[in-house]
Amino acid sequence: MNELEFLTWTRGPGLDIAVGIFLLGVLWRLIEIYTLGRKKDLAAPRHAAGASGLHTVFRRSLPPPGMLKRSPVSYIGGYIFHIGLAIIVFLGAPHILLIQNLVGLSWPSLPSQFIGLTAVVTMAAMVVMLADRINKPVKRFLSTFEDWFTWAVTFLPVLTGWMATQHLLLPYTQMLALHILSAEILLVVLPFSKLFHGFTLFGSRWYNGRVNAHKGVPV
Amino acid sequence: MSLDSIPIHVVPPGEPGLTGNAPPLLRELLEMVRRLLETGEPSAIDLSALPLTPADLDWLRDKLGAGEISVTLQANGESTLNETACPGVWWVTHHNEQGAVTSQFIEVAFVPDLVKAHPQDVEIGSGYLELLVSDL
Amino acid sequence: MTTAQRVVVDPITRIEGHLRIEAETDASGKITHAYSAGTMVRGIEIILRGRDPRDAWAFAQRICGVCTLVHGIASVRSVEDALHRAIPSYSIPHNAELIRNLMIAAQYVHDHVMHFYHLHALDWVDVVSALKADPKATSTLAQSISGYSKSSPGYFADVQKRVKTFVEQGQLGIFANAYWGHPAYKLPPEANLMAVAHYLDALAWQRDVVKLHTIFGGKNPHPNFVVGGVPSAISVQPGAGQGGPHYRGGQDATALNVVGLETIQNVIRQMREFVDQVYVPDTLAIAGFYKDWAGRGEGLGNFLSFGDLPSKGFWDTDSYLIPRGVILNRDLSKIHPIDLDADSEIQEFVSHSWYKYSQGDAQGLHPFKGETELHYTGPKPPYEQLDVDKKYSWLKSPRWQGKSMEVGPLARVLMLYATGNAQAKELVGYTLKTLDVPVDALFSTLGRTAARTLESKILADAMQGWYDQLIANIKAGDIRTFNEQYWEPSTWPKHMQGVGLMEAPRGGLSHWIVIDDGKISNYQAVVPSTWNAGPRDAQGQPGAYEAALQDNHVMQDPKQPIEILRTIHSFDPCIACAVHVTDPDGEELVQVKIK
Amino acid sequence: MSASLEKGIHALKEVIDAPIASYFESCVHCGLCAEACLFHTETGDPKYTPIHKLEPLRRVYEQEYTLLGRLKKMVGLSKPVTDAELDQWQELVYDSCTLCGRCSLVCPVGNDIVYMVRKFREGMAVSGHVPDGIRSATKRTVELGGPMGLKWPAVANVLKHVEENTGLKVPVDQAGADYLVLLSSMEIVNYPEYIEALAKIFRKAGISFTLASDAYEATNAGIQIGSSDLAKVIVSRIVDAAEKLKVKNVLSPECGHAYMAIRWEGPNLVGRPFGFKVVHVLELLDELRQKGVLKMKDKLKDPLILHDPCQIVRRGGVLQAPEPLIQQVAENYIPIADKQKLNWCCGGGGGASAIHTEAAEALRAKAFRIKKRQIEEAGVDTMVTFCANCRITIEEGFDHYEMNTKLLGLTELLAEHLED
Amino acid sequence: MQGPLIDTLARRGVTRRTFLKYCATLASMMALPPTAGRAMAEAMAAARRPSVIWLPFQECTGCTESITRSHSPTIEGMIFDMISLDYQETLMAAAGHQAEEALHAAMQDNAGKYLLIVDGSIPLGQDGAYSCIGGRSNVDILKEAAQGAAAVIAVGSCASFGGIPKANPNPTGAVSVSDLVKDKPIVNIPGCPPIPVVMTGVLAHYLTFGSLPELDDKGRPKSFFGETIHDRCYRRPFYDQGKFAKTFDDEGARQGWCLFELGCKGPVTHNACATVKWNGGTSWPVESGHGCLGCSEPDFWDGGGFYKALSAPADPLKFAAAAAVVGAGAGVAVSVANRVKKSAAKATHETTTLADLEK
Repeated sequence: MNELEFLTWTRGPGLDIAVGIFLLGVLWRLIEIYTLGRKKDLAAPRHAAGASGLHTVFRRSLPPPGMLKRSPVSYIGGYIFHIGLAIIVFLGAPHILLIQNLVGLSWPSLPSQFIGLTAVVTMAAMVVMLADRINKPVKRFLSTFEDWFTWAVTFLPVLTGWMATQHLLLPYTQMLALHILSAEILLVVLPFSKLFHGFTLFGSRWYNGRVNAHKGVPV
Repeated sequence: MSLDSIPIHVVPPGEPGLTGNAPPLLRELLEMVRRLLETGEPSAIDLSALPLTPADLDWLRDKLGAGEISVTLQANGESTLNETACPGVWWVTHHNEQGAVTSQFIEVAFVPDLVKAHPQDVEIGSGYLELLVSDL
Repeated sequence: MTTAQRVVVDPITRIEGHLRIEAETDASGKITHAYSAGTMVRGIEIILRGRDPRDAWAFAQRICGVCTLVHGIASVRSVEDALHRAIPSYSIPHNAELIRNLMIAAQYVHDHVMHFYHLHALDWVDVVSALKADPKATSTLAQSISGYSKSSPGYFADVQKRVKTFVEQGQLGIFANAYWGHPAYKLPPEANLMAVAHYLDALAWQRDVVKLHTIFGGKNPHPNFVVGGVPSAISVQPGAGQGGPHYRGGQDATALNVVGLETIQNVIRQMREFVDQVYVPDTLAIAGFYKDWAGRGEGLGNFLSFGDLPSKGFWDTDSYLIPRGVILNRDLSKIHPIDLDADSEIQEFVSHSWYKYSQGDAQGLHPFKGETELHYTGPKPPYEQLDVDKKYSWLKSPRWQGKSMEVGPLARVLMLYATGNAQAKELVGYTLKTLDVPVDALFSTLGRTAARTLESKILADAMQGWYDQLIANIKAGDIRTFNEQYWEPSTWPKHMQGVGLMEAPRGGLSHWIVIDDGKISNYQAVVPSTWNAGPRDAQGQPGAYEAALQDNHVMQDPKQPIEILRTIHSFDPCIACAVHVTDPDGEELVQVKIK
Repeated sequence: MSASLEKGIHALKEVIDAPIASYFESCVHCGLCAEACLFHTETGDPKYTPIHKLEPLRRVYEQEYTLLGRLKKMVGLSKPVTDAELDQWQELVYDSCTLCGRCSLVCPVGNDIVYMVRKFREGMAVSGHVPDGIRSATKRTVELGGPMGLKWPAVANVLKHVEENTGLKVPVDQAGADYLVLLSSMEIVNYPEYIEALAKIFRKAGISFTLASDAYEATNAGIQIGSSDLAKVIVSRIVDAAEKLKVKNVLSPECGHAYMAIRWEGPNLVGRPFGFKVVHVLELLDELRQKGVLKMKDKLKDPLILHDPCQIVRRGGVLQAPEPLIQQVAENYIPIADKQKLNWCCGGGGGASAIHTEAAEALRAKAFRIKKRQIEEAGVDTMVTFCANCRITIEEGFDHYEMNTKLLGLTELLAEHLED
Repeated sequence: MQGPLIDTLARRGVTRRTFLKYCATLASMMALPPTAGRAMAEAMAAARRPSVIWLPFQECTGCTESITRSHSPTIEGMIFDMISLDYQETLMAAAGHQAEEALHAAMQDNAGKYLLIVDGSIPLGQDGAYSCIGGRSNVDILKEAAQGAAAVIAVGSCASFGGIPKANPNPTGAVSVSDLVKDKPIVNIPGCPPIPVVMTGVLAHYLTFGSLPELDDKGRPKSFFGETIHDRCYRRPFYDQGKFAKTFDDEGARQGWCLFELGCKGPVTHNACATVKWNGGTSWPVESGHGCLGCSEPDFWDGGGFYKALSAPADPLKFAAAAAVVGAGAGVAVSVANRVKKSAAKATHETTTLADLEK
């Protein structure tokens, strides 16, 4: 298989399989998780301003008072890499085009130099996060193989995408193919790993918000 | 119907601007000029091989200025060899028969090689002269 | 003597592709039977299956790199026709049509000139003889036939010197081993020298005039096309009463800007100049020495033209510059209409072709139902001779109402002449008068070559009109070049079929496409050289090459089959040609078969 | 699998629901919950990371309710939960978790960790992996009526003293009263002043109240140990008494877990909404303050800070009442950074204060350093709170660190300074 | 037999200056150091015209046509002054037997020294019967001719990589030159067709230095194929700015915006179109509004569609939709199983007693 065939495979059957497994996984997992149901809370509710599931979904995107100071690396690094990923994935021209091809929606893109810079910053943040995971006793203690693996699976698409556009190490075609492949691996891994938090965190925050809002506590 | 009435107005797309690749060339030229003085060895910079934007080239041309000598060569299209304000530093541009720029150099030499007549060509010329003389 | 000879010519050089001619002669050297075999196949029709119809042109275009544009156009037209049949409102912008016309015509003029000077001329022009010419006399000759600027004695002396140096060096390269000195060469040395000079001139000229394709299509060979129009957006915007259009966009935007338009105007001027001052005069001058060739090489006498160069859209055949129709048995008084969709009209046979039809090889198939399944049954290479009673070619045998047809410049000029095109009538009349030959002379090897020259003139002149219209449209504010509606195959009906017709330089070309679910389910290209060079059909009717060679060809020296080359080249084969006596060892030239 | 482990797993299977599934799937091992847990912040030991305390529950969820987990279990990639493991986790689930819920507040993906710990305790309880202290407290509550084994005669005795000290009548089993007052054993034994304060305030406000001789104990060790069945037995006594006496309101004592038990868990334990309102004493006090009933004759001058008990404030939703009340009575109240829903636990909630092993006490002492720091940073000698359990734990902490800080109960403080 | 090139040139009236200029430009184009121009001029002046044999196989003659469009040097300039083109079917005067004779003579006279140029792929199916010349299969002819060659130049994507005949499903079993010839240096000059100056440039390099230029991992001269179209594209600034033409005739297309979304393969295509341009620097595909087809890359025909943007899926997702349904099904199945399990657990609930708390 030469590199163009490899690229074509990743853009064709590879993508199909990856998106397929991704959709399969997402639907299966979401149904599996959320149909477990829960009991109705029979206690008389107390209403309070700012306390609801939806409030929590949004509010939990900001660090609670005092936490930023306690864990600056987790928060700042986490912000940078999540926002960076979002910028790259949703505002990079080729990605918008992919999304447009898959779902028909499109919007303006950001300059590619900016995306390139964002990728560097994102990768730096991810490396810092990795170092933090190695250095911080709690994180190291909690980390399993899955944590290292998902880090790599998330890091590789950014790295390969950046290297492809910067023409580093391998010819663009090969790098692009590797980039797409790594993104496909990410898609495949996502529903079956902690990366699924991208989906469930909304449910989790909502549940947390609901449970506490019942008692009148905005969380 | 003619196109004479069509005014051409070229708007470059977001002028790439200066890359900062041009200033170091001046230092390189200085080295080359010194070498020319010391050893007599000519040298050249191939401008098309460098990542220079039109703005860079303009900057460079502007800095080097115009000198006293301009040579035009008609061979497979026009070539121009302009001495810059620094004697010994020549801006050489080759065009093809269609007038498109095919290559661009800065040469550092007392006289660029290209300008000098080659003995072999001179020999051919002498033959021609002989022919003219014999016809007198 | 009952000795018959079989002359096998393979490869035929100075053509496009791989062609083999096997001819049987009687004892006098006269060709009694000729067999034309295409010996190369790539299976592009097979490769096209299942692909995006919008991509098809690029594949189809690679059928030929000489008439590099025609398959691309035919292919995009086939898809557009399928869309038009399904959605009658579908059409392409007028500018796109004008640009396509300009590209097609430029291809004709370019191709015909190159064919004449670089592929065909050496059959008539003896390069070695040119060395003996007097440059001064050559100059006089040149000035007597044309006002072409390059006609000084010094100019011809220079060319002669250059060729002489070359010959003296002893490395003749592409001019080595030709039939120089063959008695069939009849031009005086001066005419030979003039032709050689123009051979070189034409090489330089053709390099420049292809720029028209480069501007519209990005490159030549193989310029780019697009279903629904042309890819080259016009980077000129009409001025709002400010004195004409303005250039738009950055860094030259697209090639089709004011500078590009000016280049195109120059190309048209150059083309008309060269055709008027060099090509037409040379053809007439050379033909004057070969009038005997007005009496042989006719072949079928049946001519087919699909017509081309529309002014009101591909689907308005009345607006075509070159009309559509069929001429049977030299009868110019009656033009037969062509029914594209009737199963019985256009068919391809494979009785003598290395293909297999699922319902048996005897019947013909309409291209919409056409099949392409490679089925080689010939001898295992290396071979010396093909079994012409069985299958012997990679070309199919297309037929119209069961009849063999000749396509190409002669068919077109006859069609123009028969339908009363004024310019054609005038040019044909002038030619016949100049050469002092009857109208019948058109049906010959010479007529075919002359027809090519004449239609070059007609098209070069027409180009100026299309160009002026394009400029007028731009000035009037119409700069549309592409119809983006129905661009996405997802918007297409589930099943469609269409035919892209055009007149290629070498004749009527048709691409037949069947589209299911936005993908190609069948693709059949019936190309000019299939009509002309195709083998015998089930009824044993020969193709145009075969018929033409069987018409009054006596070979002076079977080892030097220049007669075969002249007639075959007069068709301008598009199969890469080299007539060549089969000779695996390089010694035995002729195979003699005892009948 | 031992019989008790089986029961434990069975119980977990019953309690695992969609929120728990969602929470486990969302965890990214970021470790931020550790920063919210005083057992971690004060020891630095990563094993006290809240989410880690749920590892066995996670595995049960994964193995029982996810397809991948079932497969993993089948091929041995996911090890079954063992008795030994639960034994090991007992310390993490009881000794080092006060159900304070601060972790649930900081989790960036929104996991309600305390919700899960509470459910996990269901399995721990029935599989017998509970600390002796809580077990015996539960037993006493179920068998004798209160965690300290206090019986009505002893209570009546205390009430007599209260009546003597205040000269006010303390009604018992009086049907139709506005409030059925609940107490916690600790208040009865350690802080009878609280009852006196209540009596004074009720009289001042002109509200009728009563105690019930068969339901005076508000705390519910069943919840702390994690057994809903036992908790139901305990809470049913109150419900029955309230219904029998036809009171409109039931007044929860200051005690946080008591409030949690009767206000929030109660209806869910008995399986139906209550026909009466459950009111925390501070809510009542604040209402009286707003009505102008709660006028002070003077104010406490000492600079002081407030300790917000988790179960009342963060977990109970009584967010707004405490601060205005303390300001009503204290002239130099100093608000601290981590107050209200952000408060730090005293270290004795969730039943932890009932665990009297050496290790647990040492751990509690360590955890208490956060309170100590808060007091020192504020530079005060006085701290006010409103939960009997907190008070005991904090006083233990003061003793341990030999601090001279005064600890006051809010209700008593208000009563003390109440205009006559 | 042959004179030094400079003599020939002089006789033709080419001055030393013209020649120097040509060499300087060529050196610049081939990314050689600026001083190489002079060295090339000196070497070329002394060079002798090498014999060149051009064999056509499964081809369309586009490559030959392309080289006739070469502007510098011109085809006639090459034929007359630089090389001895001893076999070229499309251009040669001789045909048939005489043509073959010329071929054999050139092969014998220049054994071990001639340059073999091949255009077209070589079919291996049906013992090579899919393409025969003079009754001989292409593979036979190639093997014979390659034997005595100094080097082989595979011109065009067909000869270099198999090209269109090799496109799926490769009906004739077409292969590239390098698939068959293993013991000779091979230069691949892909492109459909290749840019003329690339072909002539490689010949000039060979003439000058007597060696082949530096090649990349696909056997292509690095000097021409070292960078992608995208890197040198004049529309690149628009890509970087995120400005894309959405159709062939919208405002963006007229302004010369990037064609990436219209399927341009410039980013994955190594060739010199963007710098050298076509037909005497007139234009090139992207400048004329059509995206790059990627024609100088192996198997570009099967690269997933010419109008599909590189980042867009090459094929419609078929499996994905089915997979989604399967996923939903699996989810529902697990969900049902979970509910059954949980209800069963609840149904068998045994009320906890104090005794249960004991271990």
